[in-house]
Amino acid sequence: MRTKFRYVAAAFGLTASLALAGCAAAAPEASDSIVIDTAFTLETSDPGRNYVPTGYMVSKALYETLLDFAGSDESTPVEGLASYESNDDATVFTFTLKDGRVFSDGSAITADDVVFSLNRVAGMTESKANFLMNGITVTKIDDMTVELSTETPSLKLPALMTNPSLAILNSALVIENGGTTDDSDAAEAFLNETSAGSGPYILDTVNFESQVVLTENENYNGDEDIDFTRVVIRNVSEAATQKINLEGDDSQVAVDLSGDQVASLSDGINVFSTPSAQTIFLLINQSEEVGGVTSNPDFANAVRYALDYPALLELAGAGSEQATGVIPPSFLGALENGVDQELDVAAASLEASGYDGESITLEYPNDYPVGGVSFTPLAERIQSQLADAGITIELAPAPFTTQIDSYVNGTEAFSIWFWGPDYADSANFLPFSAGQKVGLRAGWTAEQDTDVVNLAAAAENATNFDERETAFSNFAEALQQRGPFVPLIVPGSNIATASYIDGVAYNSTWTMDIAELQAK
Amino acid sequence: MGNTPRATRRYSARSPLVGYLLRRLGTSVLLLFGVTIVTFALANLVPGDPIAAALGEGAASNPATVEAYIKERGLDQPLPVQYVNYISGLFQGDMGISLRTAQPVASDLSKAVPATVEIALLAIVVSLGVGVALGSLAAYRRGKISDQLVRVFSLIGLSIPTFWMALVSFNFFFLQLRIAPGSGRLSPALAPPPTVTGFYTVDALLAGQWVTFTDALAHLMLPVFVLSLFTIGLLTRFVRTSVLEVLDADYVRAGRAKGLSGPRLLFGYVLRGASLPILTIVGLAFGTLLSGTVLVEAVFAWPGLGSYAYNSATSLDLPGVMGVGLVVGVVYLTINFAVDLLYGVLDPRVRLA
Amino acid sequence: MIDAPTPESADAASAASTPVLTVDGLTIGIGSRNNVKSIVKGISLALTPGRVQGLAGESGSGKTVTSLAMLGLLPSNAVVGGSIRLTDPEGGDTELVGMSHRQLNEIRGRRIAMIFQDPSSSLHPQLTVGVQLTDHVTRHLKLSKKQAREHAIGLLDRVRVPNPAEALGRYPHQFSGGQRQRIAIAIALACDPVVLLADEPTTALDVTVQAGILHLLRDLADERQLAVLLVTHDLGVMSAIADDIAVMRHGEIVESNVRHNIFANPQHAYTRELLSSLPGAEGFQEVSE
Amino acid sequence: MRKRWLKIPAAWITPLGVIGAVIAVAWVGIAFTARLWVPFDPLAQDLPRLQAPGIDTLMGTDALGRDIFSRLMTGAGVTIPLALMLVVMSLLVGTLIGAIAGYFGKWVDELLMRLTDLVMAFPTVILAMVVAAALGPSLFNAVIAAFVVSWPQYARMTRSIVLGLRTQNYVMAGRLMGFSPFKTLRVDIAPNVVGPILVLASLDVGTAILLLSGLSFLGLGAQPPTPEWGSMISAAIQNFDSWWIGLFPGLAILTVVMAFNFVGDSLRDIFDPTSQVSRAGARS
Repeated sequence: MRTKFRYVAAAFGLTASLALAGCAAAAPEASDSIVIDTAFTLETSDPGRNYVPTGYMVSKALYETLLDFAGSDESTPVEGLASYESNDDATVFTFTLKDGRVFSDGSAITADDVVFSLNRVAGMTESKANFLMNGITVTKIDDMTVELSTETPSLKLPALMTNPSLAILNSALVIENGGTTDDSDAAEAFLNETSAGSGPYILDTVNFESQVVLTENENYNGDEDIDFTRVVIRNVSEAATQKINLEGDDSQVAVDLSGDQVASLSDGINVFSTPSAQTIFLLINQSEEVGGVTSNPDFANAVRYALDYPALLELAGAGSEQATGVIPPSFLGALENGVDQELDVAAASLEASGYDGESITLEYPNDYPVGGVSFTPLAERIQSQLADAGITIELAPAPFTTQIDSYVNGTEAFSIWFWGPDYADSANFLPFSAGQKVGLRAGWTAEQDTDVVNLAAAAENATNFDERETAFSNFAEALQQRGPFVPLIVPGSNIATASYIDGVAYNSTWTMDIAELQAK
Repeated sequence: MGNTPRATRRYSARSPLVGYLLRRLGTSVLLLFGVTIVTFALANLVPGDPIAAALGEGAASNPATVEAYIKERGLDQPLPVQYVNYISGLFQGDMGISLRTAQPVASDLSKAVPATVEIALLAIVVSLGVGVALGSLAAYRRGKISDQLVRVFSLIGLSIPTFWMALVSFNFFFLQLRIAPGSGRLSPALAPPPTVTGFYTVDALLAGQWVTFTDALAHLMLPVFVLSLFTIGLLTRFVRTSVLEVLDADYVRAGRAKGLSGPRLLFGYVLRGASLPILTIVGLAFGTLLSGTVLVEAVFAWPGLGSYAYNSATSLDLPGVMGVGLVVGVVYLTINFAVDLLYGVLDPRVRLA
Repeated sequence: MIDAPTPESADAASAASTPVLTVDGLTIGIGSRNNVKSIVKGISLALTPGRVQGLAGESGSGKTVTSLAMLGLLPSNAVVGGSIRLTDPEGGDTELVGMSHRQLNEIRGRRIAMIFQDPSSSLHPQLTVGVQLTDHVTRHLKLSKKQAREHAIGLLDRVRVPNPAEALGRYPHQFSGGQRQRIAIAIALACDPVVLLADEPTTALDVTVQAGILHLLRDLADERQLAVLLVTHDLGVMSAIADDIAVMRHGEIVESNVRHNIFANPQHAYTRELLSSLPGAEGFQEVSE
Repeated sequence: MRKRWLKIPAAWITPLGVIGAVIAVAWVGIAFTARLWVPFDPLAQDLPRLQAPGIDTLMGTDALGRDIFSRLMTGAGVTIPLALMLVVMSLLVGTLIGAIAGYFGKWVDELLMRLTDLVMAFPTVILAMVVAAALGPSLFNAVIAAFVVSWPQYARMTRSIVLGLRTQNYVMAGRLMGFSPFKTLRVDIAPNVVGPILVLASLDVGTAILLLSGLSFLGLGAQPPTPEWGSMISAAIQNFDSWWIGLFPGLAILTVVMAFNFVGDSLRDIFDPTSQVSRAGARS
């Protein structure tokens, strides 16, 4: 019998040493390959069909857009592939392509590529990014100039043109592989294997479940100079695992770390903490049959003044700030400061709302941390704070996929949700208005508050810069007073990198531009 | 997680092996049909609206997109018709498009299944080796201290919550000791080997990529260790009982009377005699392993069947859930079928009735 | 026709040759440290080449335990006293009681062999007859595969198993009960032992087949000068081929004598009682082919 | 008249069985009394967040500043009673189905056994997970999902026992005397089923706890803020460096399940003759 054990023992010894060998292979020196860990939300690498963060990060590296942003400043778009002027009532925008720029296969970028790329997104009604092109008509002026026009004034158009979904594709190559400008387009399969853009990287391999590999685009002649020739973006859904991988030097960039995790990072790791553009808010349904007592405006006020915001902020950790309104801090028209807890106002409003102690269900997605803030602890703290103020709350978490259904159909009486801009412009937050998309989800119809509706219209159709700014801040102020939403937290974006990496600039759409990463 | 091992499999000497296997194949196909009905029913019983989930907020409110989506996926037809489409699709290998990954479920699973089977096979081999060693030791030294120790160890093994063990071991071996590599099937700096079997270790060997092989093996260590802990507990207990029964058999005493002892008696006579019941439990252990993968893969970010099942179930991805149900059913039934086949090979009384 | 030796010649033969295995004051107890239940309370008997020593007694008399003790096959909690001596081919004795398992393995199957009651369970169901005939031979006699195979065919032929060469590749369940016991005997004789212990060899067989096996044992004893210990409760079997008979009751040998005397005039009351239980027991009976 | 203590048969006192029973009873005791003596309110969030175990908080605090020791102890009151209830439910339903299938045979047996095979054709956690996701995540639905995957093992075991007994003479005799089928089942067959079922049930408590906490770990079982072990461990994933958040609930599950496994294992040796220890005596 004893001989039996020698075999078994030897077997274990062997595998242990193998593990060591395996680990030594990834020794921590600054190679020109970089690994980025993020929780994948990746369904396609066809920019025209993409509408999710990881997809934007990949498209940003593979493709270029007409306009761009400098670093993390998202207030004014700068030149990308083209420069632009607009007429005075902001309905016609003329884009002139920079000359000499080429795609990854060496062919020149022309106006035809721009017209094809934009019309393709406009034509593909089943693409989730389709709505970006609503109301915009594209006309070619000459080989290097294209004109975009809208019926109503659209100061947000330049910001739209920075969105990677409207990236400029190599039209010849895409058409050759089944690309069209309507729903019959079949280029997605091709674009899921090879990239047809002009960005600093080209697509090497992609597996939507596990990882995407980008390699340097030799023919790139833009002004980004990249330090990493091979980029691996890996799907690591657990933020905790991302942290371990980063500290174990198994990865070089961790994108979704939470505030708490960043606080306890070991030294020798850089952290780039800035408020993101997401806003986590409470939704209080205004329709009688959906919410019952919640439809009484006083109830919303009671909740608004009962909450202890600093105690909620504590859960979000580094980089996060208290939300001052529906417009996040770095955007046009954001308010200076948010609401403070006033228990007596809360008690009075609760009394006025006719609430008689019945239990209200707080619904929220429990598997979708936003900016590292997971909703479960947040909901539990809200529950206990409202309990202290006399409102009994029962929690009903559900996976994102089931919860989004009742959110979109406006059947949630009381819930936690979040809203992030689709493109970097305050126009993104007008849907919060009464009768608009998000407003309707809270049962807030236009008739209930015509004043707010007018404020929103004023912001939408402003034709000059200052007029637009005051219109947006008035809109935000009105929502803070009588809107069915209680903005809570703007979570921080905490991107952590290995010590030798710099150049991380947060962006609300594509999170960070991989091309700007440098090795110190 | 493991349910109690079934009574030792009774084999009927009268029906020749082929008849026996054909009948088993028949029931397996019937069962598989039942599996598709169960998963289809479950998948459609689901409260949430997967379409809104799949399209996401922005697009979901755009009626044109929703309309196109429903038409294209044929979700507007009555359920029985959808089921028939699904089954007829199956025969051409089309398992529908996953609502979550927007990829054909068949291609998703073709990547996910090998990842899980690679862990399960290695775990079974390790557990069988250790289980047989410990089980035989416990049986040989029945009643003595080593028997009691083995029993306590295997009972503890059976009591460990796999998901917790995965977390603790990942934290301890990876973060503290740094002797285990990070999560995932391969260090990200390495490209996966050219797919032949789908098993990274085997494919790397076939392609002669030594670094990839050692790295893939290193990444297998922790998940296999965690899953083996439980399986060893299961196998050791069963091997001990089977070996005990065989040790009392006349032919083993006859073997001793011939002067045979040690490994020659253990492997030649004892384990050969106990191989049939042990085979049954290995088939069963494979089932509990599949269960375990759901919990372990989430922690190790392992892109296998377990995490695919979890993601499909929680995100109400109907085709995904059905695909998983089908594949799991097929894997499960193939294993049981293989066990029957091996029964014939190992037991001449069944083969040459 | 079993030519049972006539009483006179049997006595003469036994006096002349010296015993090959002597059991002297053997005691066997089973149980843990403090309460040991004694099963065999001091028995002595001797096995001489060419003679069949019968050991008769009801079940529970300790006869099987005695046979097992000779090969050291008792369970771990057995306590063995007294002596069992095996005479070496070059003279001198080896004491088996207390011998280590490693040393006993040199003797088991090599110099002392054993066959058991139920042939359908004492042959390994999943191993071919050929394997079971040769695996211990290659160990003891260091024969090559080919030589062992030849040797096996010879043995099967000797024990009258039909077409032996083909039988090597077949499994026990493909033979009849009688054939299986013949194969077991072939296995026992493979290394040409000097002593054969037979524990109830015919009890599990139907009567028609029993005679054949007994006949075979008798021939082998004479032909190979084999010392056979025949353990059985069935005095009919005993009367067929046993030269000497020892009657055992509650762990003690109450009477031991030549077969003729046991059957002709049993001394001990228990022996008479055993004999009276024989069907048609008018004394000595000749078993004919 | 001498007072008669509960006479536990000597054979039951095995070391493993005793240790198991003591731990199991202790945990069940905690389960039903925890609320009374726990140092802090398991739901109060007023302690400092993410505090390592120290003198004031025995097992540290979690991300919301709640005392983990108090949550752990009250958590026993969530998991253990549910597991026991689940086992009893699956035992009753499973035994009934097994008895009916075994006793009446023919198409009844075929139908019920095919149903059992169908449920057992899935690995337990995967089927339970799909059912729980379909019903919507809640502790109650998780128990139902666990029940769906647990009853077949009882059915299969009872059926095999009943099949074995049905042809026994004394059962035949009973039926000849005009016993109704249910009387036969109750009087003649039930006593033989009790032993093995008891063994299976005590082992199954451990499996039930693992399954329920597993489902909660996946977010399909207990809903926050309920202090349930599985969800406490999954919450630990968010704060990996605070090792104590996940460690202690896991140890709690381990000790409870181990205790019931020890008890079940000892009972198996007592009730299941085939593996009786006293096999050493030589056959004479």
